[in-house]
Amino acid sequence: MLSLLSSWSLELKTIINLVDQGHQWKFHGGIHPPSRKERTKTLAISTIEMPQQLFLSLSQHIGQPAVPVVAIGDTVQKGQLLAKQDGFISAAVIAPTSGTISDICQYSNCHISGIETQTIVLTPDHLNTWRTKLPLTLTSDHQQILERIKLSGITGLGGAGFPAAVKLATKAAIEFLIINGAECEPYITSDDLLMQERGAGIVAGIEIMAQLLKPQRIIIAIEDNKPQAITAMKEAAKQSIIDIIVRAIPTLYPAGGEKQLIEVLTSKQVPSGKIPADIGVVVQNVATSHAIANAVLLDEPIVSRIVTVTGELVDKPGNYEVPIGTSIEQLLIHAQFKPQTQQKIIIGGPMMGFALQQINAPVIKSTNCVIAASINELPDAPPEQNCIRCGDCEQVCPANLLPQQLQWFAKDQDHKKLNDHNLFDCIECGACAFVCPSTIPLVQYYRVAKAEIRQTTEDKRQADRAKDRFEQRNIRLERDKQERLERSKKAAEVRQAAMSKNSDGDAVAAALARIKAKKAAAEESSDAPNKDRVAAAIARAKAKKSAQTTSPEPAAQESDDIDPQKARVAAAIARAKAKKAAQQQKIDSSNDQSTNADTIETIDPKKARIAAVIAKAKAKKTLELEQANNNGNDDKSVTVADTIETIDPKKARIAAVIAKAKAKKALEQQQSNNNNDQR
Amino acid sequence: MVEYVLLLIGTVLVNNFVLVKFLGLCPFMGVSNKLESAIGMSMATTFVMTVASLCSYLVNQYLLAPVGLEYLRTLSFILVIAVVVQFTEMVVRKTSPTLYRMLGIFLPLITTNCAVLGVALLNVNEHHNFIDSIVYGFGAALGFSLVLIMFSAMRERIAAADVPAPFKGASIAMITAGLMSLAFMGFTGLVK
Amino acid sequence: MMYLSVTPSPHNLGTNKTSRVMASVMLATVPGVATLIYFFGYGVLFQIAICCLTAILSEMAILKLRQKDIAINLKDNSALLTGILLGISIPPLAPWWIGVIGTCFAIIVAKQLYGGLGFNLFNPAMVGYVLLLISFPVAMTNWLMPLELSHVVLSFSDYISAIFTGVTTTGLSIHELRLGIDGITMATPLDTLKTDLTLGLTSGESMQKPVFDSLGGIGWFWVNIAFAIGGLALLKLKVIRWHIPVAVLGSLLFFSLIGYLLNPDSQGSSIFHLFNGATMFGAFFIATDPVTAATSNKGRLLFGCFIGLLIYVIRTFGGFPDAMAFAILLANMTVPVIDYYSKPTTYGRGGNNE
Amino acid sequence: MSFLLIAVIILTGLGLVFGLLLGYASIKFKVKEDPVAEKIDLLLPQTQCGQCGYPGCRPYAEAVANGDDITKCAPGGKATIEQIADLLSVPIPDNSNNDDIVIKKVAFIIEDDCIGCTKCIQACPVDAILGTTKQMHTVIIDECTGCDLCVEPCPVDCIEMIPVAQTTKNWNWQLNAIPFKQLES
Repeated sequence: MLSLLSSWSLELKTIINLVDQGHQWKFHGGIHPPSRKERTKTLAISTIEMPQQLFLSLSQHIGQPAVPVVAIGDTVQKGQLLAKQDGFISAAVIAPTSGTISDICQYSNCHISGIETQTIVLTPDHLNTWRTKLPLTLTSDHQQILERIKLSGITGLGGAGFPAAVKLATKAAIEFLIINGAECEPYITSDDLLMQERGAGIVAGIEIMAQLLKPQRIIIAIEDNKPQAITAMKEAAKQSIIDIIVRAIPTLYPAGGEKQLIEVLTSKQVPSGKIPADIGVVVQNVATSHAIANAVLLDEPIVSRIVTVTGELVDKPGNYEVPIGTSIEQLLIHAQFKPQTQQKIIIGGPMMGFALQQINAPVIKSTNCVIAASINELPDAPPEQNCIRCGDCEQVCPANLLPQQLQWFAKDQDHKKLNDHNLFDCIECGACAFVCPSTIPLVQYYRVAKAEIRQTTEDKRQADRAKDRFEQRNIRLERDKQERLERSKKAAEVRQAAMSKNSDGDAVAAALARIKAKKAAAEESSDAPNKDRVAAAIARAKAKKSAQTTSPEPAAQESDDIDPQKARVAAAIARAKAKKAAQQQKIDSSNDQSTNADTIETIDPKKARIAAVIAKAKAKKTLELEQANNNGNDDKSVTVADTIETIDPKKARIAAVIAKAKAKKALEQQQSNNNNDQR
Repeated sequence: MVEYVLLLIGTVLVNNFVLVKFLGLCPFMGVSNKLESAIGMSMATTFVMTVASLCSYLVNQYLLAPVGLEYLRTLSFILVIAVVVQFTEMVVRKTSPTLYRMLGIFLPLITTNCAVLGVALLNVNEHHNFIDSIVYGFGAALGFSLVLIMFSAMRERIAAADVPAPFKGASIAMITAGLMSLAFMGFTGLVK
Repeated sequence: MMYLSVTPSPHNLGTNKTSRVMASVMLATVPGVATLIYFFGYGVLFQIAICCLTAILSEMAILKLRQKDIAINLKDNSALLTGILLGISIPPLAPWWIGVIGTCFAIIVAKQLYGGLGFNLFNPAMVGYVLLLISFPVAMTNWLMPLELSHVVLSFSDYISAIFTGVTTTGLSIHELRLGIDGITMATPLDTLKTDLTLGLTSGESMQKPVFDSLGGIGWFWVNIAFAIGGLALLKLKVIRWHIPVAVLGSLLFFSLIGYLLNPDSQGSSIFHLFNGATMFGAFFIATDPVTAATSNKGRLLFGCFIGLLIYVIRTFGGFPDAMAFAILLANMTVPVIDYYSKPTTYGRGGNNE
Repeated sequence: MSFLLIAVIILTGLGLVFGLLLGYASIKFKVKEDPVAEKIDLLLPQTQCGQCGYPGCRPYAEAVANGDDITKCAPGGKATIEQIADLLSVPIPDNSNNDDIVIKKVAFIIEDDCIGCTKCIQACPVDAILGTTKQMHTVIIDECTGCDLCVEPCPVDCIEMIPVAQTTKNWNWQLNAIPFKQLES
């Protein structure tokens, strides 16, 4: 054990030594897609005018949606907390400017699915007043700093949107803190510009993270196609109080992928199913680092982000600092978007980004790039051809998978083989689909297969749970039964003991009397009040008939013929009407316990409900009795249905429910009759 | 020693039981849907064939031949084979229930695998001695296994292919077997 | 009206296309074919033409039967390539129906019955070739002698006549054409060596025959060089990768060297093996067919080594003088198993991490 | 005569020896009860819905192990049939018309109508309904298997089966999303 540990530390030392010597490694595969960054890589960061409304989705990150802490109509200030994080993996939502909350509703989100999510709508007052700021310093308590980062709603700004505080709260011993400025995707230049212009802020963020994580080495990795950024960061790093290595790495997609970047810089591979912290590495994006510096040192939570807007269809491309929640449509208009009949709006890069479905979706924290591409610029893939097993995909796969084998298995839905071939280690970088000569949408096949497998696993988990619960229930029922038996046995014993004391005859007589009483009571309770009630209903109906002009006469009439389906429909209509009326009039009714419906007084809605429910149950019982008696559909159902004509909505509801129950019973009866007939 | 190696190569490649002599086609077609079951089947068949050719040699040489009962050869060989198969089945069932289930009916049907009886009878016909018989039996089984395993891996691949409807399933498998046989003709003349 | 086109990522694609891959391979055969023509006359061109035509017609027929889009499927050029490869393999003066039968079998049985491009398990061209070799051994071994050894000069129309009627315009049969100046039938160098060795001659004695020159067989050395040049061009264009050709040639070199060193009298030298028959053509053009080769780099190396070994074994010990087609078909059979056991280690599953 | 006798003796002897051998082997390699029912049970969706005609999934698994039809599990659909067929090495029956994808539904109690009769609680095989007498009941959605069993006993028809709502969290790629749709904006 000890020797293992020492050999491990030795190995670590050599890795650190190699890193110090400027050594770099390679990851498997990789591609060189056309970079297309030229258009925006020299354009300084600029701002846009504050939009009329900001749409702040509560699901801007991976994990649980945030929970709103404001209500519609509230006035908020810039930087104020709007929604707090819910659980460990979640992130807060902050007001990007001052204004009023005009709505909290379902709204389109900047998400691949195009599904609407809960969104806070903020109408800015254009004053942009900050809430009071309480800046911390580098020497503040760690817990306090972490809390601040959490409350500032900072998520990974590189694209995935993983809450930043979670990574920084790790307990693992960290050897390498890697700051990701690789930005390997084509088109995107937001991090590039951030590094060029705000290197000091990024370094300040790094200092805070270094304070929290105590890493042995800190490396800023930048692809070598961004010479200005490299120079700027080297300059900024020199000013820092701590040692920061700025490393230019070869331009090769997907070098900016977390796992690939770790391999390039440290030769380590993140074991499958683990996180970088498990091998002593933490990776943060440069923009995240900048946001952390703002949050901690200035107490300015994340209110805006830098978005690259580019593509052939915008005349004024650029790197814009945009308030979170700005609609992408507005952003595009600002960049002089020239819509064509057909185009793609890509959020993120062209390799891993997604095509937007609603143009009114807002900018969220992880929106780093908007590409308005004409159909010639990023054409649709030609129809899929047969795989010729050329193996090009395997040569470029950064995860060293066998993409074409996976594709066959995915088409065959062979989940076992997919797992054998480590489908879940695929990072969906799209390199395989990029090089495929048969233009097979490989990544799409993997996504679907992954979804299917996840679904199957989830189903399996639920099935196991259900099985457990079912078995538990059976055990419980069995136990209850045993206990009941036990109890009755005991009671019998007690009785027997008592009987043997008293004279036998008395006991028998007493028992008989008890039974008789019970019977009588039962009859009474089921029969008598019902008759009363029915009579009352008829009376009521008659009384109200004249007064009511808009009564659902036809429905009632229709329930005359024995068609249960129609009766059901009628009942449903009546119920809906009654509900509406109830809402309008708020008639409170009550019912004395003798269940006479005529004695309704306006006392309190709860009582009315109880009454209604009792009536319902009663009605059902009656029906059962009736059916037991005459085994078919009878006039009484008509009588009951007649009560639908009443105005009193409460009563109507009761009636409706009764009708419904009756109809159900009748239907069943009819069906069973039919069945019998057929036999 | 060299002659045994040549005999082995000859039996495995040149006179492959399945692709050249066309023996044992039933399990070849039947148990080649999945690679795992094919591997299991080949192991079971290898065991049965080797032991059966050994036992049948002994039975023939020391029991039937001395008393001139050669005309009972087929009968007693089948008895031997049946016993060995039965024994194998018990062992497989005990050691690997999944394999047992996968092989299904084809495990007891090794009995009627004509390759097994073929090995035993050819041993006699070709006047093999004791070691020859074992090598021959083992070689035949090895050839059978080799082809079966390759074939099953190919069939797994065919399963994902867009084969025209009339050729799906057994027919394309037959065609594949034919093409394999064609390729195996390349070994003709390798060992005289 | 404005539409947003919603497609899954990645949204940009590379420029490599299947049809381009196939076309590059076809173009790369040009030096080899030109050399063949130079040494053996125009017959090759006719065979290629016959095979290509048959390939396209039979592919169209099947696609029509299967109600698939003919234009899209033909555009991938794979049928054409099969035709070219088979046409190159067939003896230049073989009767026309040889090419037709071989190509039909290759396209219909070996390729389309499996579902078309990408699904076939065996290299179609080689299936066609082996079928012909087994069914019509005489016609398929009737290679012409190199032109410089021939005593007749054939015109263009002679080739057409020979291919379609069996005799030249001057009435010479193919058999007569194959007679050398000394009146002895000429065979390919590999064939000659094989026959001589079985007749008890040593390889050194066999090499004295007119069909050989200092480099091996007359013409064949240069044909192989030309195909190798085409193959290197493919490597340069990244249409094929180095693993298979290197493994095929390397293992052939290795085994033939061992064999030659152990027993120089009964075997050809390594150079003889490497630059004779279809070695380079097979190593660069046939074995590298991605559909029927192994997937991973490791698997490809294994696949290539296996082919090299089989070529050597069958050429030296087997009944066929050239073994490329058989070796490739036999190796094709092992591909699914090789793939099964040669998965690369996925990122993060190396096990040498903490 | 002796010729015949020798043949008979030899074959009988042979048979006897082999018989003994097999007898010994059958004792030595004795296999206990086949756990196939257990495996089938693991493949079933465990909705305990009883649509197969057996009270719960386990009894049906045992029935299948004893040769019952494998196509009776409605909630499992085609996938389950295929898995069982695969496990038992039997062909997938052609007449299984379970081609349609089973949409996951959960029970929903219309709270306004609920009378607190507890009938559904008794019907639920997995205890996924909470509530007590004369109190409004509710369904624990995560535990509901969508088995339908609570719908029938409800005296006032206040239980509905509703499909699970789609959110960005449970959203998944569908294969039919591949063909590049165009959306109006």
